[in-house]
Order: sequence, then C-alpha cells, then structure tokens
Amino acid sequence: MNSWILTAITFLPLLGALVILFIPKAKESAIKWTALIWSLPPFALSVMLWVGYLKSSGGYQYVVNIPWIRLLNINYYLGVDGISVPMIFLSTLLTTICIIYSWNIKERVKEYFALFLFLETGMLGVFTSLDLFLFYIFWEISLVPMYFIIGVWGGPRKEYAAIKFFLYTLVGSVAMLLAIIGVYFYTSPHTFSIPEAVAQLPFSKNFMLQSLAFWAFFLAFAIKVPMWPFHTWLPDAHVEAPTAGSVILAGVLLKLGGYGFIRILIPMLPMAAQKYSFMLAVLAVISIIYGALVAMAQKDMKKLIAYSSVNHMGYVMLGIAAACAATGGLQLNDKAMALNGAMLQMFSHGLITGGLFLLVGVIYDRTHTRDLSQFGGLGAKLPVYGGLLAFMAFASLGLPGLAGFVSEFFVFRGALPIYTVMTGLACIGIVVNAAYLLWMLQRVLLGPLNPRWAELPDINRREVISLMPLVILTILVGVVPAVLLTMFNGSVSRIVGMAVGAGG
Amino acid sequence: MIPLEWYLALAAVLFCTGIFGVLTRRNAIGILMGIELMLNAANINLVAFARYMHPTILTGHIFAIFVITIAAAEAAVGLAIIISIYRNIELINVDKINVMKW
Amino acid sequence: MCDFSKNIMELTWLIPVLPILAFGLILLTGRRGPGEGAYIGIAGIAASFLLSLAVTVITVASALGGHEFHPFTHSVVWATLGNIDVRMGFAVDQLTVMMLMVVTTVTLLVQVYSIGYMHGDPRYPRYYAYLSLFSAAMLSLVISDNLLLFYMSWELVGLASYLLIGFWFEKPSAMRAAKKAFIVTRLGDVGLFLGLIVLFWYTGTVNMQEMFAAVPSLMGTTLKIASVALPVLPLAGILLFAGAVGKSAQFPLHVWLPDAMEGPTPVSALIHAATMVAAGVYLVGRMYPVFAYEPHSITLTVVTVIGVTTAIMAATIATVQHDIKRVLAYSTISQLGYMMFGLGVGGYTAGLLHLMTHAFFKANLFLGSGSVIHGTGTQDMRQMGGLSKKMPTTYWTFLIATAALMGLPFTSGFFSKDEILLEAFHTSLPIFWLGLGAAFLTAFYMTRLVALTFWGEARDPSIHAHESPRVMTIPLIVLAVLSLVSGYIAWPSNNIFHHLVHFGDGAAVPFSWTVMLLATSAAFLGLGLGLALYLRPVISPSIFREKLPWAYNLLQNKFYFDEFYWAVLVVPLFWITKVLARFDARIVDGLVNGVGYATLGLSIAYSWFDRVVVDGIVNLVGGATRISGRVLRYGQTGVLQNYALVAFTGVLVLAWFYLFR
Amino acid sequence: MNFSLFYLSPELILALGGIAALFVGLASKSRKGFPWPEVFCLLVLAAALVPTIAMLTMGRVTSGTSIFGGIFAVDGLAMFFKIVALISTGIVTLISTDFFRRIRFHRGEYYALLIFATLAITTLAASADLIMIYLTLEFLSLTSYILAGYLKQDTKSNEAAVKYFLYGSIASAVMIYGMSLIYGLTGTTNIVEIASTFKVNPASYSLLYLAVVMLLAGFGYKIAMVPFHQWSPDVYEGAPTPVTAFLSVGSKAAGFAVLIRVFATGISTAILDWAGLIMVLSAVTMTVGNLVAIPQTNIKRMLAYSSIGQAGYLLLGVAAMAYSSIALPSVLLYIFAYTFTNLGAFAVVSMISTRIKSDYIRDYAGLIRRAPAAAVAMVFFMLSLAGIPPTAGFLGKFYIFAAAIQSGNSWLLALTIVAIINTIISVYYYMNVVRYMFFVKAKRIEPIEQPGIMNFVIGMTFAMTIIILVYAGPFISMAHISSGMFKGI
Amino acid sequence: MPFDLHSINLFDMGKQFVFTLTLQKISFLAVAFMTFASAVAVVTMKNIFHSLLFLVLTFLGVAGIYLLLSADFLAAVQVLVYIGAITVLIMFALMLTSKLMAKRVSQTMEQWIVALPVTLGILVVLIRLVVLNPWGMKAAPAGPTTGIIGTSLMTKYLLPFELASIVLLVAVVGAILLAKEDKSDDPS
Repeated sequence: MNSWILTAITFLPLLGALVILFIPKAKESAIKWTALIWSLPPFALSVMLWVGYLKSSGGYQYVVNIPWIRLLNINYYLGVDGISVPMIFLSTLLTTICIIYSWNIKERVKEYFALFLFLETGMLGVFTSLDLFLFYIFWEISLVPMYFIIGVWGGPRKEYAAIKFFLYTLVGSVAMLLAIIGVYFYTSPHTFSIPEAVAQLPFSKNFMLQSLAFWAFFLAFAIKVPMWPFHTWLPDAHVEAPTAGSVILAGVLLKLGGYGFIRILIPMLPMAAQKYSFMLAVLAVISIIYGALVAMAQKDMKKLIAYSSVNHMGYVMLGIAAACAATGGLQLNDKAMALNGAMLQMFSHGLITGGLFLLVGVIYDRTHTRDLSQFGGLGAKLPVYGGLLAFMAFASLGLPGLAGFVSEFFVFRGALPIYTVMTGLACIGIVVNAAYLLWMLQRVLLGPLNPRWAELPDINRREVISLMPLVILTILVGVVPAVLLTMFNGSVSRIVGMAVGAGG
Repeated sequence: MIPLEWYLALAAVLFCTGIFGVLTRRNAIGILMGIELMLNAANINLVAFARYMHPTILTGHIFAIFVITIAAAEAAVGLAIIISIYRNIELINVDKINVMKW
Repeated sequence: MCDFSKNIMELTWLIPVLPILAFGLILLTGRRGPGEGAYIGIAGIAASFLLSLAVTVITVASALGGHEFHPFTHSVVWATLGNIDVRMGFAVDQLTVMMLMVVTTVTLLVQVYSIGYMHGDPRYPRYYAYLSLFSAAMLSLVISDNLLLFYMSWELVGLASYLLIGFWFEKPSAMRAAKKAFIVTRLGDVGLFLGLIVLFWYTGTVNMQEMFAAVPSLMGTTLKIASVALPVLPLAGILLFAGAVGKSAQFPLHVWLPDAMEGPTPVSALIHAATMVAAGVYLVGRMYPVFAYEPHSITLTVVTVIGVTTAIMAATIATVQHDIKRVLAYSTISQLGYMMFGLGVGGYTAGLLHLMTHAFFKANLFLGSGSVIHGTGTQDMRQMGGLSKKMPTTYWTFLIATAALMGLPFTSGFFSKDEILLEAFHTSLPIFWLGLGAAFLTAFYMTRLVALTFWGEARDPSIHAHESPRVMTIPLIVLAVLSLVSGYIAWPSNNIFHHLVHFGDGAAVPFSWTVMLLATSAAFLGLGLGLALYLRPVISPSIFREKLPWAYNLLQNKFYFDEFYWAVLVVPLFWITKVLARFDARIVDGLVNGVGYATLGLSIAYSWFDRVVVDGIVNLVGGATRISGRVLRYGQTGVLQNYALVAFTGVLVLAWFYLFR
Repeated sequence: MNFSLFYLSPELILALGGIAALFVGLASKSRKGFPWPEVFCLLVLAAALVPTIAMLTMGRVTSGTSIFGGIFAVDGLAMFFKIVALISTGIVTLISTDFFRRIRFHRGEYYALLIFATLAITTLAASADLIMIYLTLEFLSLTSYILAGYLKQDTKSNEAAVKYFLYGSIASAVMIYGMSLIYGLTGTTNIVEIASTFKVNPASYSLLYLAVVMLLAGFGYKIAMVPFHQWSPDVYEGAPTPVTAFLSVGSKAAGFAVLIRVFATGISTAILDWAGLIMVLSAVTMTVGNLVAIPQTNIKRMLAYSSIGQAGYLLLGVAAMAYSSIALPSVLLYIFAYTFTNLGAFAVVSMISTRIKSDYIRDYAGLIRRAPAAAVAMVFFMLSLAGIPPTAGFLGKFYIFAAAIQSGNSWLLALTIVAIINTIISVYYYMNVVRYMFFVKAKRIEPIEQPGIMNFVIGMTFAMTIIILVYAGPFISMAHISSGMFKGI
Repeated sequence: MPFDLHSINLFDMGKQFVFTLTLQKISFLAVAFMTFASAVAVVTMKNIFHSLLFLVLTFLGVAGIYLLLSADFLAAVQVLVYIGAITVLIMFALMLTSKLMAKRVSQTMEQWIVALPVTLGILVVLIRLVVLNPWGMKAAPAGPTTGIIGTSLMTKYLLPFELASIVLLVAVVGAILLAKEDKSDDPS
C-alpha cells in the first residue's frame, strides 16, 4: 500500500544534485540543462499528484509508512493532503522557474544548481513528511543550502545576512526540537507520527506543558513566517540573496512557517491554540500594518517587496489566528473560510512575490542598482517589462480578478466575525499596500525617463518564459479560485472540524 | 597503639605540602618532587587503612606497590620529557613555558 | 417569454466578455491591428451595444406586457468554503437594462469620437485596449447578481480609470493624478469591502436578492464592538455608501475627480462624467432595499446630507474655475450630489432618471469641450472667446447640452431635475431650497462657461480655432439629440420610466406645478445673472472678486481641501513610515540581534564603545557573549601552575560548596 | 573465577601486537619501502576487533560476567568502548601515515605506542577495580604524554608534553588520594563491592563526597571537564594532529567509560546525589567550552574547546543516567557519532594544515576552490558537531535531549535549555569556519593535493556521519545492547 | 553536616593526648615530625639540590612509618625504589638540566600568595573530614606481610601485575625515545 510517488518527488532533486556534482566544472551549459531536466520530473509528478488526489475526502493520501528506527518508533512516514499538494506544486514550479531564470549565473555554476536541487529536496520533504522527526530533519536540511546560496552568490553584506538567517531559524527550530520530544513522550505508545499525535492530543491533561509546547512551536514557525517581532532577518536575507534565491525564499521558505502552524499547531494543541489565538491575531495585525508602513519608507526596491511579504504573511497569520479561535460550533464556517483564505494567500503570495522578485532581478541585472530614486519613466522604454511589473504590483495590492484579492477577501470574511476590531484595523493595511505599491510603480515606470537608462534592453525571452506561468496562474486563481479551494476545503474543514470538535 | 587518625593526619599534611610544592615550585623537577610527596601521602593512607582494617588481606599494600611502580615509570617518562624540552629551550621554568596561550 | 428570447437572455454574460476579448486582441496585435486597434475596440463595444439593445427590448416588452416580471438570473458555484457555496452569475432587470443602454451608448460614441481626438498619439492602440477593459469592467459591474462580482468589477473599473488618467504618464501631474485617484477611491473601496463582508457575514450569502430577503430579519440585530453596540443594517449601509462616496467623488473624497482631468478628454467624458462616477449612484440604487430598510432610515439621511453638501460645495467652486474641464468636473460632482440626495429623499426613480439623462448631456458637454480643446489647443477659458462662429456644430450641441444641464423646459434635464426637486419638496423643505440654490448656481456657471468660450470675440489672437472633423462632431450630434429626447419617457402623465424603474409599490409622486415653476425660475434667474455678468457687462465680472476677496480665493483654492488632506493625512503618514523604518532598522533589529550573534562579524572592526554609540541599543547578548568569551579566554594563561591552581581551587570550591551548602 | 582466556583475547592480541610492532619497527629500517609498521599496526587492531565484535554480537557478554575475581569486567559497556577504541586508533593510524610522511621520526615505536595506548583504553573500559582503574588510567596517560611530545624538534610539542605530564600526574595524585580514602571507607577496592557492601555510617558521608570529588579530578582531567580542562587547548594545539585526534576521541571516550562505570554502579544516588554534581559540572563545561571557542583563531584550539563543549553535552547524558532508562544508550550513541565526526574533522585539519603549513582558520579561506571534496566533508563534520541534521551529531544530541526530557527532572530540563543555548552559540563558530572556507576569497588558488589514503579516511568518516543518521536502526540497538552493564559477580 | 568549628574542644583533646604517651607513640611522633619537616624543606629550599636531599630524608621517614605500621615488605620496597631509583633518576635529570653555577633565583613562583590559602583550605578540609571522621578502628595484631602480598599478587591481582610490567616496558621505550640524542642521519 506504500505508494512510491512521494519518495520519488522528494528525493529526485537530491539525485539530480548528486548527478550535477559529477559533471566537470567547465561544461556549464551541460550543468544547466541537467539541472533543468532533473527539476522537471518532480514538477510533473506534483501535477500528477494534484490530479490524482481525491479532493472530497481531504484525508492523507499517497501514504508511505516504512519503519525507520524501530526502537524509537520513528518511521519514514510520508503523506499528503489537501494542504500540502498545492504547496508541493508551488515548490516544484518555483524551483524550475528559478533554474530557468538563473541561466546567466557565471561564477561557481555547478555548486549553484546542485544547491538549488538540494534545497528543493529539503522543502518538499517538509511538505510531505508526516513524522515529526522526519519533519524536523527536512526543516533543517532546507536551512543549509539557503545559507550557502545567500552567502556565496549574495550582495555586499551577504555573510552577515547569511549567518543572521541561519541563526534566526535555528533558534526557532531548536526550541521546536524540545517540543517534538515533549510530544513524543506524552503520546501513550510514544510516537512521532503527526496523525497519531493529533488523534491523542498529547498534552490535553497538563495545560501548562501544552502552552509550553505551543510557544516552542510558535517560536519556530513565527520566525519562519515571519511575524512581527521576529521579522528583521527577512529584509537582510532578501536584499542580499541572489534573485532566484529570494524567489525561493519568499515563494516557499516563508510558507514552511504557515504550513507548520496549520499542520502541527492547530490540530495538535487545540486548547493552547484557542487560548493564545487572540495574541496571534494581535501580532498578525501588527505585522500587516507595520509591514505596510515600513515598506512605504524603503528606498531599496527589494527591501520594499520584502516588507510587503511581511504584510502579506500577516494576512495568513490573521486567517490562522481566526481558525484556532475559541468559538462555538456556529462559527465553524467562518473558521474554515479564514483557514481556506490563509492557505490561498500562501499559494498566491508565492506566485505574486515570486514574480515581483524575478522582475526586480531583471531590472537589477540591467541597471545594477535597486535604488528607487534612480529609476523613472521606464514604462515607455520597457513596455513589456512595465506591463508585467504593473500586473504583479496590482496583483500584490489585491486587485480583484487576481489571486491576491480572493485570498484577502476570504481571510477577512473569515476573520471579521471572530476578531472584528482586529480585522477592521487590518484594513488600513489594504490602503497602505495600495499606496506604497503604486508609489513604487510611479517611481520606476512613470514620470520622465531618467537619461541614464536611455538604451536599456527590454525584458528578454528567457525572463518572460520564467514569468509566464506565474502570470497565468495568478489570473487563473483570481478568476476561478475553485481550482485551489476544492483542494484546500476538504482538509481545512477536517482540521477546523477537528480543532473545534476537540477544543470547543 | 598509635591511633589511625595520627597516620591520616600525617598523610594529609604531607599531601598538602606536596600540593604547595606543586603550586609554587618554579622548576619542573621541583613540581615532580611535589608529586612524589603527594603519592607518598596516598601510600601512607593506603597502608594505614590496610593495617587497621583487615591486616590479613593487604589490598592496601598491593595498591601501594602498584602506586610506587607507576610513580617510578612516571618519573622516568617525566624526566625524559623535561630533558627533551631542556634540549630545545634551555630552561625548564614552568612559568616561562607559555608559548601557547589564550 | 418564448425560448428565442430566453436564449438571448442566456447570452447576457457575453456583453462584458466581448470588450475583454477586444482588450486581449488589441494588446496582442498592438499597432498592427485594424485601425491600430481602434476598430477592434469599437467592434467589441458595438457588439455589446446590439446585444444589450436586444436584451433591453425583451425586458421592456415583458415588463410592459403586464404580467409580473422577475429578473432573469443565471449563476454558477464560484467557490465552496466550509459548507458555504459562493455563487456568482448575472441578473437582468429594468435597472440593469437602463444602465446597459446608457453605458454601451456613451462608450460607443466616445470610442468613435476618440478616433479623431487621439489621432497620432504614440500609444494609440494601448488607449483603446484600456477603454475596452473599462467598458468590460463597467458592464460586468452592471449585470452582476452578487455583491462580490460587483465589488470585483468595481475595483477593475478603478484600475481602468487609473490607467486612463495616467495615460500620458510622462507628465508628472498626470502620474500623480492617477495615483491620487486610485488611492482615494481605494480608501472608499475599503468601506465597500467591509460592507460587503458584514452583509456576507450576517446574511450568509453574497447574492443580492437573498440579501434583500434577509434584510427584514436583520432589523434589530446589533454588532458589539468593544462594548459599543452598532446596529448592523445602518452600519452595512453606511459602509457601502462609503464606497459610493469614493467612486462618485462625493463630499469628503471628491478631491481626485478635478485632478483626473489630466487624462484625455474622451476619457473624462466617458469615465468621469457618464459611467464610472455613476457607478456609485447605481450602487445605492441597486442596494436600495439595504439602504431603505425603513422609510427614513439613518443611511438615507446620511446619503441626502452628503449629496446636498456635495452639490452646493461643488457648484460654488465651479463658478470661479478657469479651466473648462475643471468647471465641468465640478459640475459633475455637483450633479452626482444631486442624484445622491435625490435617492436619499426617497426619489428612487428620480435619482436614476437623472443619472441617465445626466450621462448623456454631461458626456456631450465633455466631448464638446474636447473638440474645443482639440480646436484651440488650450483648456483655459480666458484665452478662448468667440468660438461660436468658428465651431458651429460644437457650439450648437454644447448649447443644447447646457440647456439640458440647467434643466430648462423641454430638455431631459428638466424632467429629471424636476422630479428630484419634487421628491425633495415632499420630504424636507430645507433640502428642497438647497437643491434650488444648486440649480441656480449650475445655471450661472454654465452660462459663464458658454459666454467665455463661445460668445464675444476671441481674446487670444494667437489661437485660430477650427471645427473638429466629422468623426468627432457626429457623436456630439447624437448625444445632443439624446440629451433632449431621453427625458420624455418620464412624461409626468404616463410615466413609463417610473413604471419600469420603481422601488416598492409607492406610486409616482403627484406632479405639482409650483415645484416645476420654482425650478424653472431658479434656472432662468441663474441664466440671467450669467448673461448680465458675461454677455453685456452690466456688472463687471470681477465685482465678486473685489467685494468678497476672501470668499473668492477660498473658492479658487477649492476650500483648501487638497492642502488640508496633505497636511492631515499624507505628511503624518510619511513621518510615521520614516520613524517606523528607522525604528525597525535600529531598535527591533538591534534588540533582536542582541539575541542573535550575526553582528559579531561586523562588530570585530568597531571598538566596543563606538558600537554602542553607532548602533543605538547595542547587540546586548551578542556583545556580552563575545566579551565573556574573551575574558574566559584570558584565563588560559599558558602557565601550568595557573592551571593547577584553577584545578585545586575547583576541587576546594566543589568540596566546600557541597559540604556547607 | 573462570580463567577462560577468550574474554581476555583482545587485550592479549594488543599486548603481543605492541611488542611485535617494536620489532617490526626495527626490522623495517629504510623509510622508503613498504610501510610495514603502519600495516602491521592495522593488522593487530583488526585482529583485536574480531573477538570483541564476536563477544558483543553473540550475546555471550551482555549478561555481565567478570574474570580475575571481579577486577576485569566483561560486559556490554566494555565491549562497546573496546570497539570505539580500536576503530578510532585505526583511523588515527591512517591519519598519521599521511601526517608523518615527510617528517623524520621513529615510526616503529610510534605505532607500538599507539597499540599500547589502545590496550590501555580497552583495559580501562573493562576495569571494575580501583587498582585496575588507577593502573590503566596511568598507563593511558603515560603513553599519551610520550605521544604528545613525539616531535622532539618542535618546541610546541615539547611544551605540550611537559604541561600534559605535570597536569596529568597532579590530577592522578589527587585521584589516588581520593581512592585511598574510598578504600578506607569501604574496605574494598572492587566497584561492585563498594556499591553492594555499602556500610558506611552516615556520619562520614561528607568524607565520601570529598573522596568522590577527588576521584572526579582524575576522571575530569581525562575528559577535559571544567575545572580540569585547561591543559587540553595547549596540548591539542601543541601535539601532532593525529595524536590530538587520538586524545580527543580515544582517551576522552575511555574517561567517560570509567566515569559511567564508577558512577552508575559504584555509588548509588541514595547515598550521594552525584547527579546534581555532574549537572553543575556539565553546565559549566558546556558554557565555558562554547564561549571561549568563539574568539579562537587556531583551528586545533577551536576544536579543543569544541570537544570540551561536547564533553559538557555528554555529562548531561551521564547526569540523566540517574533518572532515565535511555540515558546510557544515548551517551554511548553520542560518543559513537562524536568519534567519527571528530576524527573526520581532524583528518581534514591534518591534511590541510600540513599542506598550507598553518593552523589558522583565516588560512582556510576559499578552501572550496582548492580542495572541494575536503571542504564539503568539513561542512558536514561542522554541522554534525553543531548537532544540525542531516548528520549523526544531530541524532546523538537529539537522543540525549530525549533522555533528559524523559527523566522529567526539572533540573535536567533547565540544563537542556542551557544545552540548547550552547548549541546556538556553537553554531556561530562552527559556521565561522564554513564562512571562511566558502565565502571568503582564497589568496592562493592552486588546488591542494589530496592523497588517496586521506580521501579514503575522510570519505569513510563522512559516510559514517551520514549513515549513522540515515540507517540509524542498528547503531541505536547496538547502543542499547551494550548498555547492559556489569551487575553482579 | 555543617562544619562547626566550635564543636572541637581543643583543651580536653590535648589533656587526653599527653596521658597515653607510650614509647611507640614517642617514636611515631619523632618519625612523623622528621618526615614533615623534611617535606616542608623540600618544598621551600632555594637550591633544588638541597630540596632533593630533603626528599630522600622524607622517603626515609615514610619508610619508618611503614615499619611502625609493621608493613615490612613495603618499607623495603620504599627504600629500594624511591630512594634507590627515583631520587637517583631525579639527580641525573637535575644534573643535565640546571646549570650548576647559575645564580640562585628564588624557586618559588610569585603565585604563592594565592597558593598558600588554597593549600591551607584543602588542609583544613582534609583534617576536618579525614582525621576527625569517626573511624572507630582498632589495630589488630599484624604478622609478616610479605607472604600475603606475594600470594595475592600472583592470584587475585595477576592481571594488574602483568599490566604493570607492560607499563614499565612502555615507560622505558618512551623515556629512551624522548631523551636520546638524535643523530641526524638515522631516524628509523
């Protein structure tokens, strides 16, 4: 009954990375093509996964469960449900796009592509693993390649940003390790597997321990999301990371935090989640408003988009906070809607911010500067680029008909009944979002042409190819969200149902 | 009969003099002497306990014998090391041998 | 309804889709398309026009056919969340049909007109692409059966207006105007967004009809926010109205419309006169059951008050403007205020009628001013004069439209404005008198405008105006005819329009001569004053400036709204963001870094003290760890006896500590 | 008192092998020829390994018997440490072949001494009697002093030897005094008898505590535990790298073996709360080790402090032994993982330092360009030392934390938090090495020559670091089997 | 077990001490004092050679103590090994390393100010615990020890015995290795 597909998806990129290591350093194009070829099968498999997944049931499918360390009851337990399938699709898609995009990398080509594929394995592992031990290992594995990508190919302050990123996430994940061990010892047949732990609700009797475990998990995931007080690593990491690096960082690595909340925190520690959900909501709203306001004051284009990610992920956290709030049965729908909105926001943020970072990369490759005051009037000179940047900026500020709006709408619709005042405050974020994005568009595309960029080449074919899937998907999700929602809804209502049932 | 405490007292005093010798002698061989004193103190203890507890099975004595043999072996190796360092840097004052620090 | 008409109605969803296809096609073909994209755009909107004509005929026929008419709806499940199905689709009823006709006609005429006006513009195809996008969004807004699709198209309309206002984005003023328009409307849209969510929350559905059905049950319910119990219905109503205020440039959020004149004039005609700004009124009209849950509900009074103040304020400012398009812009704001307070006082039919008639004659006025600008090359009335001889068709069409705007008898404006005043007369007199004042002012500034532009002699010799080409004048003529004719369907005796578009069972308010007379006299009074000042200078036009200088420059500076908003909103916002950004970079980063060790790599270069000064809060724990590391390191002196001493003190401490604990 | 020699066979093989190695050294005069002494040494070690594994796997031993009247314990713990000692010395021999290839030194005696040192460890791990413990501990120290000072020409090596000798003898003198007091209190020197026949009257508990502290001085010096750690940085830096590797792995493991045996069986917590004492020492050791490692510039000194830190984590496991059942297997597993990681790291250091003639971390700049395979392996060794997956170090640290949490003792939980903070501190200086290797541009970029033998060693240790986690089943079960300890006569 | 100083009643201890003076005790006191004095001398002598001589005296004292404890075999071993072998070895080492005529620099490290209190602290602890511990052991009649030592060495402690031989072998090999003057040509 163990299906091979998940193991294939997770470990094919690793195999690809190893194959690349054996290609001689000189043959750069061979390396690039092998990297691309090795990134396609996981993408194809993830599409197959999407199609094959029984949307109605919402439970764990394509499960593979082989005992690994029999003595400690740790087993190689992979499985996907409605929440992780889209995330896997997003990761494989973004990695393939990044590989296509970073075709012009010149120094240390071999390590670059090998690290990317290694990173992909780490990410996919986190989304597929259902065993907390395995989850933790993949969580850390995804950390190391990113450290090298920022550190070797980064900008001027790359070393500082790389070590800061590494230590931040490590502090969180080490706290999570203790919580995982706690869960292990408080489940009766001592297991790491998430479904069993969720069934047994490990700390249901001892609330002090449950809140301790909650805050440990919270620390790890909040740093990754990032939520307000723990976000200071994001702007540095983004500004210093190479373009493809920050696309993956924003596109997928931020989602690990959100995914962690939904997969582990809400179902496993419902009572603690309920008790502290208001705190989560407060932090989420601060992230939204704070992220938007600080983004407004940024001079560096990439830092602006980084802070916009803080703002967008604030919506995700608002949805999650609403989802685990303590309410009677009647608000089950609101909570399901909030959580669906959160998942949708994670997916669409991946597409939109990924696209934005690619576009910043395009400009940076040509002008070697990201200072917004330097640009001006590029809309006329680079019509196609201008169009794409405007499209992505509008998607990011939540223009209806595009992915950004739909998720925002559902998060607000879900969160308003539960945290009315908080969601009201969050609306400020919407307006400020529009303000700084339009101001960014204005300073880059509109106004008189800055003479320095008189002879700037427009966006080339390769860059357009890497952007097209993101554009198409943003429109598709915006116009027909059912594509994604049927996938999320089954599992979300199961989780919310579960959380409410157990906690209520 | 001489009470056991006296022997132990003597051993303790010898032990502390040995420690003082180790802590303050500038010459490596001086430290070695201090160590010999400490070992002798331990031996006195062992023999005294053996004598006062069960004189028939003299585990203490055997222990003392082994301590003496080891002390001898140690002295041999120690002095060889001291001579080898002397051959390189012409001095064996321990407070001067601090090339490697921090 | 026989099946032939049923499957035409089925095709209603095509109406917005055709312009989108045109939009896509123009983008793809660009300059290579037929007529550089113009003909594709026009073809798209023409097809929509024909389809909506057919739909209108069927709907009107079935409505007038006597048997009870219920709107034709068709919807599909858009998304399922939890176990709530969000359905989306379209619904066609008399109001929709009226709006369809207005929008498609005006858009078609503007697109034809633009061929001439925009001739030779470097980004000509993109102009038509944006126009098609706009019309698609407007049409989908009109036919949508649920508030969610309504809101989505509402925002897309906002996007299209941003693109079109900022069409000539080389001009910094156009660029800023576009951004200002989008942000201010966005401010209003947040209200609509919240209103939509509150309604969706309390009625459990986004479909309008189901919402209206749920309204009676929500009468008493209140929403407790931090010990304040807000009644739900007025809250939702006011939030929805906030969106309308933003979009239709009502009193607090009207500042963007005058600046929006930076866009090409056909755009102003289409978007900032006829259609987009009317969307706010349409919203109030469409969601009337929510607004009028009880006869004189709080929401309606708010609408009235805002409407009246906007009408008066805009009219006063219009009297002193020099730019022809700004005058018309303020006139539009004032007329929208008119419609709003018309709806506010319960005149559902009157308000919507005025919306229709206003669309036609305001579009005509804008296009007329467009051809004047096209001819003279300037927008400033002081440089114009004596154009009636040089641009006869523009002059005559302009005159008819001005008459309609003033509400002179036998023009469509007369019927719609009169109905509003009638309704106002019946509800509250002060509103009626204010309405009259606005009518008087409207007449005055329109006469001033016509006098300055068309009568007298050319004041600026360097301008030699010429009549616009036929492609521009034909739409003017058509619009002029419509400005006259469109009012007659609401002939007081057998008011067909009322029959079609009415709220609840309330019969049409009986026609009263006094109101009609008062309204007409107010109009003529304004006309006379205008002529007196500007045609034969009985009184010099500048007396107003000498007599009340403070009032004059108060109006000249548009009540200092812009400056007020800039000082109260924008500057503090920038200040907060600057402070927060510095706060984020220094303190939060510094504080949190205190826990992290990353800055260690940096701090090696600085001396410890210097780092405290430079970095604000020093990386406490990072620094502390490093210093303690260095101090402990120096414990390793390299001298053996120190080690031995440490060892023995260790033993002593352990022994002592344990024994005497 | 069964005399079956089979239990003693590993020791016999090693003893005879050592003596034979001396002769082999004499025989193979010429340096150019076939590396006879190295090969012979490996042969002896392999020969000794065979019976040990046989005893462990065939389960003959786990029940815990002893020969020579309770002096020489033959149980799981002893077997485990024998295996660790033999493997680590084998790897050290391989490293030394490369390290000494161009230095004039007495090869025969060197390998004989290595074999004798291994003999010392195996007997120390198996000794269940105070006399035996003292004897074997001194034997191990003696061989280590000689090995540390082996490069007579190098003043650093001499200085290391002198410091190590004097510090070692002082510590052992204090230990022997402690042992004499214990002998006085209990009347016997056999550990098991000490535990079982405990008739010390409560009045002299404080004396027993003092004796234990003094005993701890002896063992603490061996595992470089604070406050007896100060010798290790200087000796690690001064001694030749293979010897440092041996000290950091072999003799440290032996120190833990005897520490575990004495504390787990010898002294029951009822009489003396030794767990509290060990906890305090563990916290201090961890923190000092990790803190002082940060400003280090010499890589061998940094690894010295890092191994002090590792001793701190192991002490956490030892302290947990008093409360949780899986504590001992976790310590053994951690030692097993630590052995391969540290030997791997020292193999890389020995190979690189001899080529670039410097031990300074900043000279490791741009190593990825000059010796890519070694650099990648070094990254994994650093990750494993820091305890970050996917490495064996993580499994070890995870398992020790699991033991600490399973025990539920609140002090232990606090100590785990301290360990967590230390892990984060340690990541900084481990990643600092990686930072120099990968991010900083190299001054000279000609590739470093990587001899075949070193590639094999680094490859093997790297593979083990990954395999111990990936295929963890057998290693964990081995740790559990070998934690069946010597219970009674 | 807090260490309460005032509990030790010094006065009556002294009284009881004087009365039981017997010949044996007098001899013990003499030997003990001799050992202690020479030990202190070893530690404080300026000239390293003088301290070596006093070391010999200490060893003799210890041998005397063994005799008093009727550990005859041990006394012999003590004399033979310590005085015979180790002191001679140290003499050689001293000869080789310290230049005879070098000026007598003070042999004690400046660290003694700190070392003294630590040593006295340890002494106090030892006295308090070891000596004042209620041992309650009476000396039983003791016979010749050599035989017992011999048999147990050969039976119970055979393994340490053999191991000790290997240790000595290693010590010899190591000492030669390190101390031998390396002729440059023959590294072997």
